[in-house]
Amino acid sequence: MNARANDRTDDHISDSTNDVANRAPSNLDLDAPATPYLDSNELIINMGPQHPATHGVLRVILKLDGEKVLGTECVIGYLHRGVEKIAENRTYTMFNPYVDRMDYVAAVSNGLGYCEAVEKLMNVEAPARAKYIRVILTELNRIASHQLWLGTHALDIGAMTPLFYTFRDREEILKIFEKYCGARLTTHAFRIGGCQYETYAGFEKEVKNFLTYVAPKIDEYEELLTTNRIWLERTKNVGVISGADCIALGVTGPVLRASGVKWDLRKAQPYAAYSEFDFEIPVGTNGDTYDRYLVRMAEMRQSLRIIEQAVNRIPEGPIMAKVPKVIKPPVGEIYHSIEAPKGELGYFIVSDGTTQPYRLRVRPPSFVNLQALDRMVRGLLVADVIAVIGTIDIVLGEVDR
Amino acid sequence: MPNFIMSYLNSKDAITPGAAGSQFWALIYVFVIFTGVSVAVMAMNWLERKALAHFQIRLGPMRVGPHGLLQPIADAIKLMLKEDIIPAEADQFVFWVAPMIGLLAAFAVYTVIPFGPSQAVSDMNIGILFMLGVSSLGVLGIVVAGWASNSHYPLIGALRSSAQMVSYEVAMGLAVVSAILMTSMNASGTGTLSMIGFVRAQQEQGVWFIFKFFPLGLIAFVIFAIAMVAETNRAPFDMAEAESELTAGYHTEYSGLRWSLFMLAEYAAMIAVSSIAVTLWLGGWMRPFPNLLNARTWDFIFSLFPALTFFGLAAIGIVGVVRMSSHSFFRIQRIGLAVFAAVLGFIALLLLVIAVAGRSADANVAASSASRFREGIDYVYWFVLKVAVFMYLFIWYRATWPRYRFDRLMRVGWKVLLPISLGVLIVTAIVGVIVS
Amino acid sequence: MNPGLNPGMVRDMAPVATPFFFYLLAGLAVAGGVLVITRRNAVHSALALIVTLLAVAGLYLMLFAPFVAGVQIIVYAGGIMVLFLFVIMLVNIERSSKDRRFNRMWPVGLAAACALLALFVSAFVKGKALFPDRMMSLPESSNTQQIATMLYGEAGKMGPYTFAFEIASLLLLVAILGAVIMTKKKI
Amino acid sequence: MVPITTFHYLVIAAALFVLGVIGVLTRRNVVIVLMSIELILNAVNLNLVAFSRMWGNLHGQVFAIFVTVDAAAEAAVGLGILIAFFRNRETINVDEIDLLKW
Repeated sequence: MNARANDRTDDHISDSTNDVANRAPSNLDLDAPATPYLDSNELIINMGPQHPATHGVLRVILKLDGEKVLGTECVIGYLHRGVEKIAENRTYTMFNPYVDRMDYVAAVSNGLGYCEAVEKLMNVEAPARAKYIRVILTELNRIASHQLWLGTHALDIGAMTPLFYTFRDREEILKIFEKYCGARLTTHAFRIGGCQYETYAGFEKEVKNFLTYVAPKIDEYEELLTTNRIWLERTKNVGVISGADCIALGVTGPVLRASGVKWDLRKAQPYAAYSEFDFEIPVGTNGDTYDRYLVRMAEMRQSLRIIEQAVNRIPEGPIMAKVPKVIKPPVGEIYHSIEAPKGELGYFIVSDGTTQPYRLRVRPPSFVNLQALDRMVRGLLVADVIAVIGTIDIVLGEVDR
Repeated sequence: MPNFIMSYLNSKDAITPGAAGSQFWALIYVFVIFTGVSVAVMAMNWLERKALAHFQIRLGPMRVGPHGLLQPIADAIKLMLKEDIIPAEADQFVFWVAPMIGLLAAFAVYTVIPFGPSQAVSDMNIGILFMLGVSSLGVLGIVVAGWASNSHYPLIGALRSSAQMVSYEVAMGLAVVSAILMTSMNASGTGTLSMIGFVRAQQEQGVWFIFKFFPLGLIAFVIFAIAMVAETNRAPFDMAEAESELTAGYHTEYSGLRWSLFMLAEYAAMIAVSSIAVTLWLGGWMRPFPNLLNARTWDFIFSLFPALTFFGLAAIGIVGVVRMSSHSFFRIQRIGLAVFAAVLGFIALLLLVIAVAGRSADANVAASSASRFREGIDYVYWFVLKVAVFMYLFIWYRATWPRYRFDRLMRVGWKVLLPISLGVLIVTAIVGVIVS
Repeated sequence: MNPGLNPGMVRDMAPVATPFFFYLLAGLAVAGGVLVITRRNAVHSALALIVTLLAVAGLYLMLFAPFVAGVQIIVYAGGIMVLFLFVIMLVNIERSSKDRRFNRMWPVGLAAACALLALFVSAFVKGKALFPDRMMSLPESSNTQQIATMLYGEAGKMGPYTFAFEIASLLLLVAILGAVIMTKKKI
Repeated sequence: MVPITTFHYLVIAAALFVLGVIGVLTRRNVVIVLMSIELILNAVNLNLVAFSRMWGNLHGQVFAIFVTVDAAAEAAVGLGILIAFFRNRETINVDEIDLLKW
């Protein structure tokens, strides 16, 4: 980890790391006696777990002064299913579908990360065609995930219409998934060593059709929001976080990039076939909600570029590497991470040489990014908390695992 | 017929029943307006869901009745049958009375709305003052509802809406004052506060106030149009019930009939403020160009509009019937829609007959009762049409814009709208002095 | 219909200016007033006060003062009472609602108020004969214009109350500043 | 029925006035005390408007408007003081407002 931190060079990393480390874990002091002055306005309210804008079952305890947020505390675990513990009692193959249930809006990415981690542990490499299929599906899934994020984020801020536009277009992606592997959401598309399924007839054509279909649609979303005055007022300078703070808190993904840190695992540590494609990493400057929005919009376009290249250059050949029927990786441990739509998704697997992992740990991007919530919303208003929760793009299935 | 019924009908000049002192007809008008507004709210409910759905590439209600036409009725029945929950910790009496306050305030306004020169319950000397005052009582219902629920989100919603509505009332009132100033730009130099007086002033001056002293009237109108969205707690100013922030704001704890009363009040208030805007700036009941195209032929052509509108609606219904699947599953729906279209067509025919029968044969001949009836329909038609445009705007706003943030909203109210409306008021006064 | 009344003068008020409506509104006003001072809960008091204010506005209408009635509804019911409710919600009333309703000095206060009432009664009893039986009818339809003339003057001349009106606006300005400064947390 | 005269209005006004005075003198909650003051002002207004009708001129009504202005100013400042006080002492009880300085 240290080596990587050096890669993201930034001279004030160390200070802010200390700053975060020195902070008390709970910062609300809920039981502290009320201050004699002004306490009449302090209000502690529960946002969630049943709340229309907490994206599932996140519970945020808000300490408010009027409408100003004095502090927040996230209570998570309502969706805890013990995924990591389950892994210890399943074979490597059996565990593969479980990862789809973590970030269920980006199931393909989760599967990719897991399969690659196990492959790395076994020293197997997937064939080139399989890698290309993986890239295509993962990038499609990135678009789908961003579309879902955009719709719900806009809905949180009060714009109803984008939600339906994005869902209309996300449907096309899900149709491709369904045709490819039979499932729309929890796809289980990849296997350890490659892909289970060959592409169906007309796959390339459909993906290309989708590319030409969705590019103007992304413009359409932007038309609704990018220059909308109210949208600007609601997102600009809201939830600002600096790049150094992001790194200190371990925040990755679009949130990090919107703060001006050019860090994308697809470029920094290319996996699958990403080194073969030409694409850019969109970077923001202010680290506010609006920049995160712009970064994600740009990422969707970049994903389109990647998919286009991949579909055009997809090689022929096998889709499965030679892997034994019973997967028994050698004794050892591995950390492999990929750039999921929400940030760095890492799998740390300890193998004791049996068919089941000794320990499997997931580094979910949503969980880590959620830490930045308190930093982002202090001093803002209740309405901004909603906007910031939306902009971090969390999926509670992944946070709670 | 008893005298108290006929004396009002026989009176020569067009006056409202309130002004004529006819309690009987005033009551009839109240009843008609109450029914009309309730039906309009239901229609608005359906229309909003439909229009919003089509903005959002959905179909909206389609199951209950053809194209969901019976959906509002189904909703009303559902809401009435729902369990009426009063939270244990709530203040029972206040919880009970809050929706009534909102509803009363929203409906009391209709007593002075002039649908025509005599198509109003009463013409108060202080009409606009009364309207602003009574519609500002609506905020009491919201505040009290939020407080009585004894819960955090409703309380925040109530605080937000009280601050919001009181602030926007200021800008709204100043915009209205500049319209009041415009009524005094006549020979005698006396203005009016009466709602009917507003339309008459626009008639006399030969210009809708939105175009008067261009662009002053327009600016005042725009300020009013913004403030009225805030006053009715509609998107993008729906802070008080911001769904994604405060779950449902002040009516989070309400359910069933009580909740539907809030909805009824909200929609009634929307229609009411739109009526104010129409009366003050858009010429009220007057048809377009009443002074420019004042020949009897034009009169007749414009009097055909109501019939044409209904013919258009019937045609849309017929298109719907044709396009509907011929599967037997849809037979009842097809029949229902066909009957609905036929009813619309019948109304259109009726209106056509009235328009033809009531056309003024000669300007010198005293108006027959048929032509008076025709005129009444015209007045109400044009008024309702203008209000309908505003209703559509309300839906359009909701489909297009994200929600404002509360502090920004207050800033816009106090630091943008208020100074502009003050400036417009002063400039209007100066221009008025110079012109007269 | 009241055939005896001159329609030009009181046409607008005829249907409502009846003893029945007077007693109804008067009853509402007094009942609201009683509730204001007896309710434990401040919000209930505020609601009762709103009833009183609206009833008084109705009484103004019966007194041919529609403009004052309109001002009453806008300023009192729509403005001041919302402010009251706002403040009641801001300050925590849970404690005060459990407390005693009346202050330590309430017997003295009540006695003083009763003395005042006795004074009023005696004044009324003695002076009842001074009041004329019939009230005058004011021109209701031009009420607002006449008030405007008194406040702002006419045809370039100052009205009798123009100066007072300006002072009143100054008073409001001072009140705004005072309220803002008073409620500001840090100045 | 007896015709309604100025006297009737004066009786109502007197009743409201006395109710207001009772409220001011006996209640503990400052908010209700302020509301009672509003009652008193309303009683005065009613008197003024009734006299205005009795004499057939509008001076009374103009005065009533001034009183309303006064009431608005009083409510704003009074409630402002109340909030400032509540912040410092956490009470809105007149019995406890007994210090000139704190």
